[in-house]
Amino acid sequence: MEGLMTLWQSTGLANFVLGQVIMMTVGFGLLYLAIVKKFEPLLLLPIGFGALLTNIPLAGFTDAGGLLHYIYYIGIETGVFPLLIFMGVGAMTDFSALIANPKMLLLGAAAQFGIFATLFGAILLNLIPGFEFTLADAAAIAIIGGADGPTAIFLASKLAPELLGAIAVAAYSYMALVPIIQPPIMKALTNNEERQIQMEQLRPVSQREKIIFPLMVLFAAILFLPSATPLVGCFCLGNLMRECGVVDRLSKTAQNEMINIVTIFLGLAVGSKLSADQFLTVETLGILALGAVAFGIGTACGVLMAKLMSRLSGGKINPLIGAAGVSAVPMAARVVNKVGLESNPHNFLLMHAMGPNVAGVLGSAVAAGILLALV
Amino acid sequence: MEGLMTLWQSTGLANFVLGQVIMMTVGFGLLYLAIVKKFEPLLLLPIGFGALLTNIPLAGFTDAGGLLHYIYYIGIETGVFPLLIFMGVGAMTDFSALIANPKMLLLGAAAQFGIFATLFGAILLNLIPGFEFTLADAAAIAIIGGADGPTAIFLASKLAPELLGAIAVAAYSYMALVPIIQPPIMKALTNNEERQIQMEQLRPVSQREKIIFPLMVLFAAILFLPSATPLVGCFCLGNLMRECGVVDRLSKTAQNEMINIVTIFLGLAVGSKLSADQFLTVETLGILALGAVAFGIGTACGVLMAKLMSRLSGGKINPLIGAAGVSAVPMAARVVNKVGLESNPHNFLLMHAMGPNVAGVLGSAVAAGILLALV
Amino acid sequence: MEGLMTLWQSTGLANFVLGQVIMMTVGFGLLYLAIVKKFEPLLLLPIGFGALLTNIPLAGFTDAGGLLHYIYYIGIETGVFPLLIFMGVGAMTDFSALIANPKMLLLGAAAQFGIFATLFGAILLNLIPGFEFTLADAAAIAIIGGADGPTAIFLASKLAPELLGAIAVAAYSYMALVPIIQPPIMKALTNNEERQIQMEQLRPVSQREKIIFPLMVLFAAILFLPSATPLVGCFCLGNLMRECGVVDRLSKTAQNEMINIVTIFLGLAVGSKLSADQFLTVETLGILALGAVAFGIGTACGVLMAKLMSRLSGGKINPLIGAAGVSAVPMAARVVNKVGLESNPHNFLLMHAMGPNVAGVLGSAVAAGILLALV
Amino acid sequence: MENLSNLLGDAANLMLVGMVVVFAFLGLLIICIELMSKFFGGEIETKPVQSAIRPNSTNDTARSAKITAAISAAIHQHRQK
Amino acid sequence: MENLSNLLGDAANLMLVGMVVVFAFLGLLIICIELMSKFFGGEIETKPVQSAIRPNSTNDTARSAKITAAISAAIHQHRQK
Amino acid sequence: MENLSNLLGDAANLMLVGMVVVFAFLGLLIICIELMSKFFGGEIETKPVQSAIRPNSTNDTARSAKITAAISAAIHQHRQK
Ligand code: NA
Ligand code: NA
Ligand code: NA
Repeated sequence: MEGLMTLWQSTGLANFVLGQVIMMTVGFGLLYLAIVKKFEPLLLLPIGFGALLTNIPLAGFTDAGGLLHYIYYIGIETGVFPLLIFMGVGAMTDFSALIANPKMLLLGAAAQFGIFATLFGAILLNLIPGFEFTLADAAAIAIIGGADGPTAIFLASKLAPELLGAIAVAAYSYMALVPIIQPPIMKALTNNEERQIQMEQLRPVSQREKIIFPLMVLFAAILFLPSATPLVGCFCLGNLMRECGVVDRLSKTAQNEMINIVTIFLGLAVGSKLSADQFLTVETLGILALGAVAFGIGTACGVLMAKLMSRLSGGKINPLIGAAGVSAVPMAARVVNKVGLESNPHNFLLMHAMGPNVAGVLGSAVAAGILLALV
Repeated sequence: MEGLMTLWQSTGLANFVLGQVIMMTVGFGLLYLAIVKKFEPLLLLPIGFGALLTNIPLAGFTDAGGLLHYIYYIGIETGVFPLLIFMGVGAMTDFSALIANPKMLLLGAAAQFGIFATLFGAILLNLIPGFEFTLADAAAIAIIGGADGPTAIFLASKLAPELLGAIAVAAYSYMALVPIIQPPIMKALTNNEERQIQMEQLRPVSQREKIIFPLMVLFAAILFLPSATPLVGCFCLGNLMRECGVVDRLSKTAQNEMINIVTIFLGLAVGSKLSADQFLTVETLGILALGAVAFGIGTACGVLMAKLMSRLSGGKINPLIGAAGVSAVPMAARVVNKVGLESNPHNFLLMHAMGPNVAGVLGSAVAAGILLALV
Repeated sequence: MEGLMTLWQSTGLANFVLGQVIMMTVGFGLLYLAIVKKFEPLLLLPIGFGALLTNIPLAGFTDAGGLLHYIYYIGIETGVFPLLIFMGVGAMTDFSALIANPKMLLLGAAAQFGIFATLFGAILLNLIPGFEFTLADAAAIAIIGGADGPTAIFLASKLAPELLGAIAVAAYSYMALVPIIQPPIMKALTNNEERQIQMEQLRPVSQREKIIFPLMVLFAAILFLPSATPLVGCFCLGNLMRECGVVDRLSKTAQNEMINIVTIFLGLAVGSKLSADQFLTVETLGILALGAVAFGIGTACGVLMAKLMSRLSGGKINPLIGAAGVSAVPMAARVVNKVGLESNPHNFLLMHAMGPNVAGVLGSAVAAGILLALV
Repeated sequence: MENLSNLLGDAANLMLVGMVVVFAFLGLLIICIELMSKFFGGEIETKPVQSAIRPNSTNDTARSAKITAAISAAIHQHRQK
Repeated sequence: MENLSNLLGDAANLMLVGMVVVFAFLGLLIICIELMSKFFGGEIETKPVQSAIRPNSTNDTARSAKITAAISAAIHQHRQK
Repeated sequence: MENLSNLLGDAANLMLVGMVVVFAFLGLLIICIELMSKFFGGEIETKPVQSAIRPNSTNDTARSAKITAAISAAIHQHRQK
């Protein structure tokens, strides 16, 4: 009988705390979004599952010796997992569209205003009682505006590890919500005529250009922004492996098995930061609000910059593609394509939006480097 | 010449100890079973090879800085490897047969009596001079009756790491011997008429049921048995990835490359516990004997429970399928099918035996959770 | 403005040191060799990229907490990565040619004179002011003559970690240069008549022989040279997995995804030792010179041994195949085939050269064991 | 011996509690599954339950399907020549 | 409040410096790419720019090519019978 | 110089011992392989020794075999129409 008593005292039922129940609901919510709504399932599913596991009373997943503790400690605290993901993403990314039309980099630059405006906004939130974001916190929150998961996790793990869970969840959630967030902004800032602009077909790009490109980007980062080289370096290594044509077996492994394994662990580790005491704070609400603002401002700035370029080029650029500058690869580019088709059913913008889209990845890695260097 | 002398003193020949010779023979024996007899080769081959390596004089594989030392320390002492294997097994397991006929869970429950009876038996062995099993030792030994490798290794690494080698070897050996151990027991406890019972075809199962099932199992474990959640959680994560349909690339990696890599290392690490001083003890003999008893009792209880259910259901259940409740997936289900075909060449029980078979996996994970909570 | 100043002080431009510029040039050189010249690209590409990353000012890739620091610390300092590579190489190697004609092992033995002569040469270099190689340094340098990357990295990481970068670069570079280094030596030591010798077709080899072979090699190492068992053991495990036919899924993973992942990290970690302070020394020049000598002597000894065996066998052996004894699998065997075809367009030596080629791998693992035991 | 009888008591207790909990837990799951099937079992797959362990079969079937498709196409083209 | 206005100043400064550097960096890249294209853009691929993300497509196309080749061979043999 | 001559002695010693052991070890393996072939060489594979390094070839041949089988089947069916 005392066995049964001990057993009862070791059940979850007897030990649940309200916060854990709420966080489990959040975890289930993330699983629902991933499975039913198909929102970024590759990451939200492991994150949601990690949130369930980490909030189980007595199970000790995040205590010393627990599975999630080890995974977090080895992969996130060191920064290794987001860097490996970035390597895999580099191996999956084709920069042809950007090399064929390098001016698209300006759209990737403009959209980063979402990051820096959010940083300012996060500090402003301190006016509201209950918020006490440091500059490092604000910088980590702002990177949500970069719309790039690994970059956000990498930066948050360096600058504000206690906010990592909320930041990662916000980043991936809004990336999944891009088809809902972006179109109204895009339509508000453009007229129908502009949205109908057809763009010239992109020129073909030689293999030599594709090989030199990642080395050039790395070299620029080395010269001017060494603090961005962990992110940029891993990304360029992956891209170089992809394009050089002599290490295909490494490239394939990096963009398949390696990134898959790391994705499972990264998701679980991020989920392990969704514990009640770290997540159920007023800061999380602030972060979620700021994240939405960041995406909105980034999209708007991208579109406005594209509008400006469209004017200056005499109407050769469709301003919609500026929205893809926030990155959120490849979702944002698909949204651009869809909105474009609504105005002109023969206007396929997907390829033209890939340029600003991948430029946005570089742009937010650069912005992360600046924040790491100055904060 | 002194070089030659130093070299001689650094040969294995000059340093062999009898125990190491015996353990190498054991290692070769395991390789023989794996390669020639095809007994659980995926694990017995690396375990056997690990046993060879760990017993090489002077090579220092298990000393600080040695390969097997690192592998054991990183993967087993932390419990990470068996949990990852369990995730992969979850991604490989189809629960349709069990969802279509959930009463089969009772067979998976009954067969766990093999575990608890063995625990009692292990304590009884202390009556024989030379045996001094603690309750923790006995619990770790008893889990052999769960007929599930990762569960046995996980529990043994927590409760009795110095017995891990013998326990893992016994578990995998008897799992391979299921086609020899089970049929006599099955035949002794059933008559020919019972063995000929044909079962109704199972109803189809919807994808929604398959997706909800792992979450439901996890939720039950969270509420009632948090100590089982490391095992159950990883298993359910794998199964959810398999069934949800939105993360196929993660699921495929978990059930192929990830589990393969971990299997190699897990096997080597288990083999590294087959050192002479830890394995060549009277305890090992006791563990091997108890393991056989555990498998026998588990099989018998499963069959008896199935007989009872057969009676109560008016002869709709073939009692043979109870034997699959020990788990040993998928070997035990195949044995059931084979014994069934011997009595009635048109009676295919494989699908019906898969229900209790996968129920047995859950049953032993639950039993492991109870042992972790109470011992 | 102070922000801009801080930023300037955190650029690479403001912090470059001459040595870093030179080492970046070396890194670019390695990338050029890998991509354009296709010299051992699977390793020279990650090594070259690692060399770039490690020499970025302020980026801290090799400082505590940096990516390359972790990779080196986990994979090279422990010796784990070269051993895993060796396991994968074992799983890729077919010993049929050697089993069919075991005398080829003598060629693999003779070519190891390149190692021991270089060791002597490295000590002799101490006569030149500026060189102060210890016996351990000399042994680590000498292993370049083994023409086997993982063996060289494993030994260097144990005996002379500060020379690891130069040794690995020399080993892989000369392995890539085998088609340039070997032919003149092969032609100088043989006459046209000898080069035209056609060899009998090799007998078929049974699967049983192929399974027993790796165990036999391991057993010989256990008895006579335990210090070689880390290398030999991993190699034989890989080969046993390949040949035994019951663990194909493990074997495939070992020779594909596992070796690919480890190759990326191993290359980066080796590259991380190409820092200016460790690489830009007179020792590196000595190591590069000694490496070339080692390859030359190894090739010559292999050919001379083959000449002797050709005489003794009454002209049944083409002395060219001795050159493959240095290992550098499969490059050296291809070079033998090419030089043979130049003399006799119908003389295909590839299969006959595979015997000494894989014998050379065993030979250098044995030599490494001797050096580990005696130095 | 004192100690041993203690241990035996503990073991007997564990056996009892363990089997009760195992049956309770899996019995609860039976109820849950049946409830779930009532609510979510509607939308049904066309093919009946098959192999419970399928390590790589998805790959193979997908590949076979592709091969078959490719062959059909090739043969069509061939017939129309 | 003192502290907050400091923070706001820092944030404004970061915003300014950050956007300047982002534009400068990516602007520099534009120049570099155009220079590169001038020097290395000659040797051109036949097919135009396609999908920017292609996780596994290489595998598939290679496999299809093999399948097609195998089929063509089989049909040739078959016709010559 | 004292030290150097010591080192040279050590190196010479290592060279001698090393080459002796390498030859002894690999020579022993020759004997072992020949003994093994005598006892276990009976049951012989049909195809002769081929490539010594085959990273992925098994996959490919297996796949080709499947493709060939699929094609043969398809063509058979096609002929019987
Ligand atoms: Na971005
Ligand atoms: Na079981
Ligand atoms: Na060699």
